[in-house]
Amino acid sequence: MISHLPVLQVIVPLMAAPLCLLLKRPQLVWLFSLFASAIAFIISILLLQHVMTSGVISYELGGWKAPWGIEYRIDKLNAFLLLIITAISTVVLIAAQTSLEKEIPKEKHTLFYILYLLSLTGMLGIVSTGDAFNVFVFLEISSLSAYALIALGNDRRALWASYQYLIMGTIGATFILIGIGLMYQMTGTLNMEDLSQRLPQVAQTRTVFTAFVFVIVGVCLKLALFPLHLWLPNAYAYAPSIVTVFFAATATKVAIYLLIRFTFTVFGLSFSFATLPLQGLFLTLGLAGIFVASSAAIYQKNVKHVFAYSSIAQVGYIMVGISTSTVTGLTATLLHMFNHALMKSAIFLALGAVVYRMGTIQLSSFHGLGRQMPLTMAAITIGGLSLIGMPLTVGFVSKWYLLIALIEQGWWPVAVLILLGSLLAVVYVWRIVEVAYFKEPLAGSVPVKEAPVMFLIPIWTLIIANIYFGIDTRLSVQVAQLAAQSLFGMSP
Amino acid sequence: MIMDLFNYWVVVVLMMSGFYIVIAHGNLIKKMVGLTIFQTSVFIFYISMAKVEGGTAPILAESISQHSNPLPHVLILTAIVVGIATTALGLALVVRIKESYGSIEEEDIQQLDEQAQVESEQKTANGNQV
Amino acid sequence: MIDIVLLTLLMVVAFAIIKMKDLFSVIMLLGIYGLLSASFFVAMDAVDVAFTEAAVGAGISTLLILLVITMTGRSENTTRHKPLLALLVVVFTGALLIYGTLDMPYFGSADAPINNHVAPRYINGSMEEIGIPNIVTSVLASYRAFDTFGEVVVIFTAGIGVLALLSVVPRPEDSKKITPVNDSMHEQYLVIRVVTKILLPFILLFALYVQFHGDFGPGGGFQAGVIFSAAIILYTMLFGLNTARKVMNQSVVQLIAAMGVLLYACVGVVSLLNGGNFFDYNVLSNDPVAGQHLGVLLIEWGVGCTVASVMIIIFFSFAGRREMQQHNKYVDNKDQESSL
Amino acid sequence: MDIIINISGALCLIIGSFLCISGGIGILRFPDFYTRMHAVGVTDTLGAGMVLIGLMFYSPDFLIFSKLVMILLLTLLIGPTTSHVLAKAAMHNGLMPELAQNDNNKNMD
Repeated sequence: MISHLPVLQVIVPLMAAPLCLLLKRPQLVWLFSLFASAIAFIISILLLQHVMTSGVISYELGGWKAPWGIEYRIDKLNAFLLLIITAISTVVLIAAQTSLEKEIPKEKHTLFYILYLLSLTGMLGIVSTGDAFNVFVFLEISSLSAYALIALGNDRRALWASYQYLIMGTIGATFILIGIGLMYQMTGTLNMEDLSQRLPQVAQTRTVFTAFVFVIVGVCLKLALFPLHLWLPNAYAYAPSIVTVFFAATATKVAIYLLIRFTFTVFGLSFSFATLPLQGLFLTLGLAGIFVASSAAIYQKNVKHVFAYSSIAQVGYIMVGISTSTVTGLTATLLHMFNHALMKSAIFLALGAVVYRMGTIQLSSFHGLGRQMPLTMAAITIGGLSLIGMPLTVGFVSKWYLLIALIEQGWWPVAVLILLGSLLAVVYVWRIVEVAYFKEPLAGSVPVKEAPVMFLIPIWTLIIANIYFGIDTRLSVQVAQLAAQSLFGMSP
Repeated sequence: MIMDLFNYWVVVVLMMSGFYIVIAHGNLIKKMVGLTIFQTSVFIFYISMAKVEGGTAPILAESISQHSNPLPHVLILTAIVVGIATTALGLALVVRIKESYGSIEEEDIQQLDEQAQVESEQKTANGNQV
Repeated sequence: MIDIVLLTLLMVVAFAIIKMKDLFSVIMLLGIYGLLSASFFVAMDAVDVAFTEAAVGAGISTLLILLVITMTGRSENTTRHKPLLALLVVVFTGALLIYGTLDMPYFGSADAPINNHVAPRYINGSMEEIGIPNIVTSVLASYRAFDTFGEVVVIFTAGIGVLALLSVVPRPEDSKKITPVNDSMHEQYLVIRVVTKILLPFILLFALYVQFHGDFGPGGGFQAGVIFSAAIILYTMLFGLNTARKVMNQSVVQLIAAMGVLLYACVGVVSLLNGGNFFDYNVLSNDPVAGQHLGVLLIEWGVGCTVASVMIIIFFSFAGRREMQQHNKYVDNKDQESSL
Repeated sequence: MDIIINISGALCLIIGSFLCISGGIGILRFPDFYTRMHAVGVTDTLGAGMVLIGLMFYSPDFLIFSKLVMILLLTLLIGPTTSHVLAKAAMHNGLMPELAQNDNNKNMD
């Protein structure tokens, strides 16, 4: 059975989705999807262990050899990503039932869990596969379920946000499809490993150049890189809380994974950074993203908007890490993907708890919340500190590695700018902390109780993970470093 | 050279007319139509590259020796299904948007959102004064 | 020659769509666009794709958009936002693509890379390995079975998504009330109803033919599913949603959609249990080719079931929403009258 | 024998295409909806029918012949029905034939 783990990773949540439709009762469906997600989590742990000890796993679907059939190819990079996605999904699902009670009509709960599982399946499929066209298919599974999930939010702006996301996402996916078609036309293969061997022979052609541009632009649309980020803030702000948590923590990570996979593995490092001025482009856009999005975050009235803009800024940090194109820079990038998933999911889940109690997420409703919901507010504060990059939290670890990478390259000005960007994060986090702890509750507002236990358990699990991985960095740093090294073709 | 690549150039023009409709038109249904044209044109591009001069449909028969390439056909079969799935979901969203905004023009919707934003801010401002 | 004529027509239709303001004509043109591209696919030897495009592009999607404009209105606003910027983006993207075509292998050349790497194995080896004359079906159902599985899941996702967005809680009085088949309208619809009743069995039979004949000629589960659902949709349009719901119970249809996906997945799971890889049909039977046949047959059934039932679900959801809107409008009008 | 089959097949195809073209001209030239319907309905059923019969002459084996027969039957059934439904729908929504309107106007005068 151990050799079939790569496919089981995707198939378990996939098969659970239609089975949910047979179960009918929302309570049962919730338990069942939690169970499926937990199994996927266990599988991903086993996979990571396996990959760390015995190297790349290749799984031939249908028993057909690689360029002819579809191959699942698990190396350190995607094993790491699989772990992040399944872990977050499982933890988030614990709180799902409580949160849904307040936000979605009862008869749609079953459909919600099915879509959630399908979205999880899509992401796992994108990350596991070693076939370029298979990426497109699973990309569409995850995006279609994402559009539907976002539209389930009870504000009408959720519908509009979802529609905009649908248009942008489909344009992005079609661009990727065009890029894959051009690559296929020049090489005759769709398998990533095979592509990486055959592309260098035709690397000088204008067609491959165009293919590269289309794939990169398509992926950047998906990952909300500045200036293609306009769909993201509203989509995150008006989706149901659980959906926001899940997507904020995982969806952009999957897109970044695709970017890394295509630039580093498929097209190859020398091609990617030689033909296009990617280094300068990613660096500029990344820095611009950090500053524009962080400043936008400062002026938001809706707290979900604040952290949605902060997500765009974090994508900026990740892009700066990629732009260094060194092992340390990429390590910082991978670490930040892991860490950002931890802190954003904790914060958004805590915001979900606030919505559960208050029914709104405007900054004005946070007045005096520090005393009414002490545990939830503490979680938001610690998560915020982690975003800023305080020592003893995970945010510090990844920023530290990013700074080291920049200094290695001798890019001092960029390092200074990164630190300035963190100052902006201080500002937007402080606004919320100030309102919650140092302002009296508004007159006439009804006092609320602490969040329910089903919220506090996952929130504090994530917060403890935030602190634990901020102190004991052995595991995450080691995996990220090895994955980065393997992308550069070094064997550890 | 011109005739050899002519087909691809026409396909590029088709793709771009679809793409233009998506980004330039404000009507949500028209946008979906544009998206469909954009995707269909990409399908035409894939199928064009599968054609082999003198080949026939990829169904094995005794008298035939040359076939067109079957792999792009398979990919596009999948992509067509993805296309209709996206269209159906997009249209469902349009119906709901029409119900809750009363319009399917992008400008109207953005205006309504801005109004709602301003009103809610005024309300909170009033609340603070109280 | 014929491909150039078709491409020119496609271009004319595309520009007409940009110009038209009346959404009804736009949708009709979109249907024509789908039909023309299907004809183009036939000219390019892609018969399976042409079949699908004709059923989907010219059929189902046109129908769905038409249904939607009955709810949203058919005229388009004349103002466009930032047409110059859009034009700039489009021209830039197009120029990049044209630049990319310059190094492409020429149209129709047999020595292009795609005809010399992966594909020859399918053309030369599929008869021995799978034993099905239609190469597209072999690749679709066996070599790249996982893509097709993804495709089924995509369509399932769309069905669930539409259901989540549009499903209406049934009003209690609906189930009790026995609605006659719009008798007042009967005379108006008489001819088409009779013709439809004659045609329906043949359409359903044709769907089954396409389902089973997919191994030998163009066709397969997806096309069969669309044709089957087209028959049901035709019936629904003529005899009313409530009558159709009595024929096709919605929760049963949902069940079938889920079962289709599960059937497909179970073929994979069984091959896992029999000691092969996922979707390795060789182990389904003692003889590998017989195993392949069985596997292909089963998964085509899975595809057919899911596609047909999801299409029906989607149509029912839209039509149900429309009915609800009309009912609400009717009730509103009545309230206004009574208040007067 | 071959020559007869070839010639009659070609003849049918030519008649069929002529009818289709005349139908197309009819759409452009006729004054109102109903006369246009007439142009399309009659000539398309007959035109398509003649083309199909012409193709039957050329069909190499029985299978293709029988498929063509089935397509012919289908067009014979569907063509008139759709024309009928379209005209009826137009009537139902109050679209009057142009000639009838002219008559009405005259009567009023």
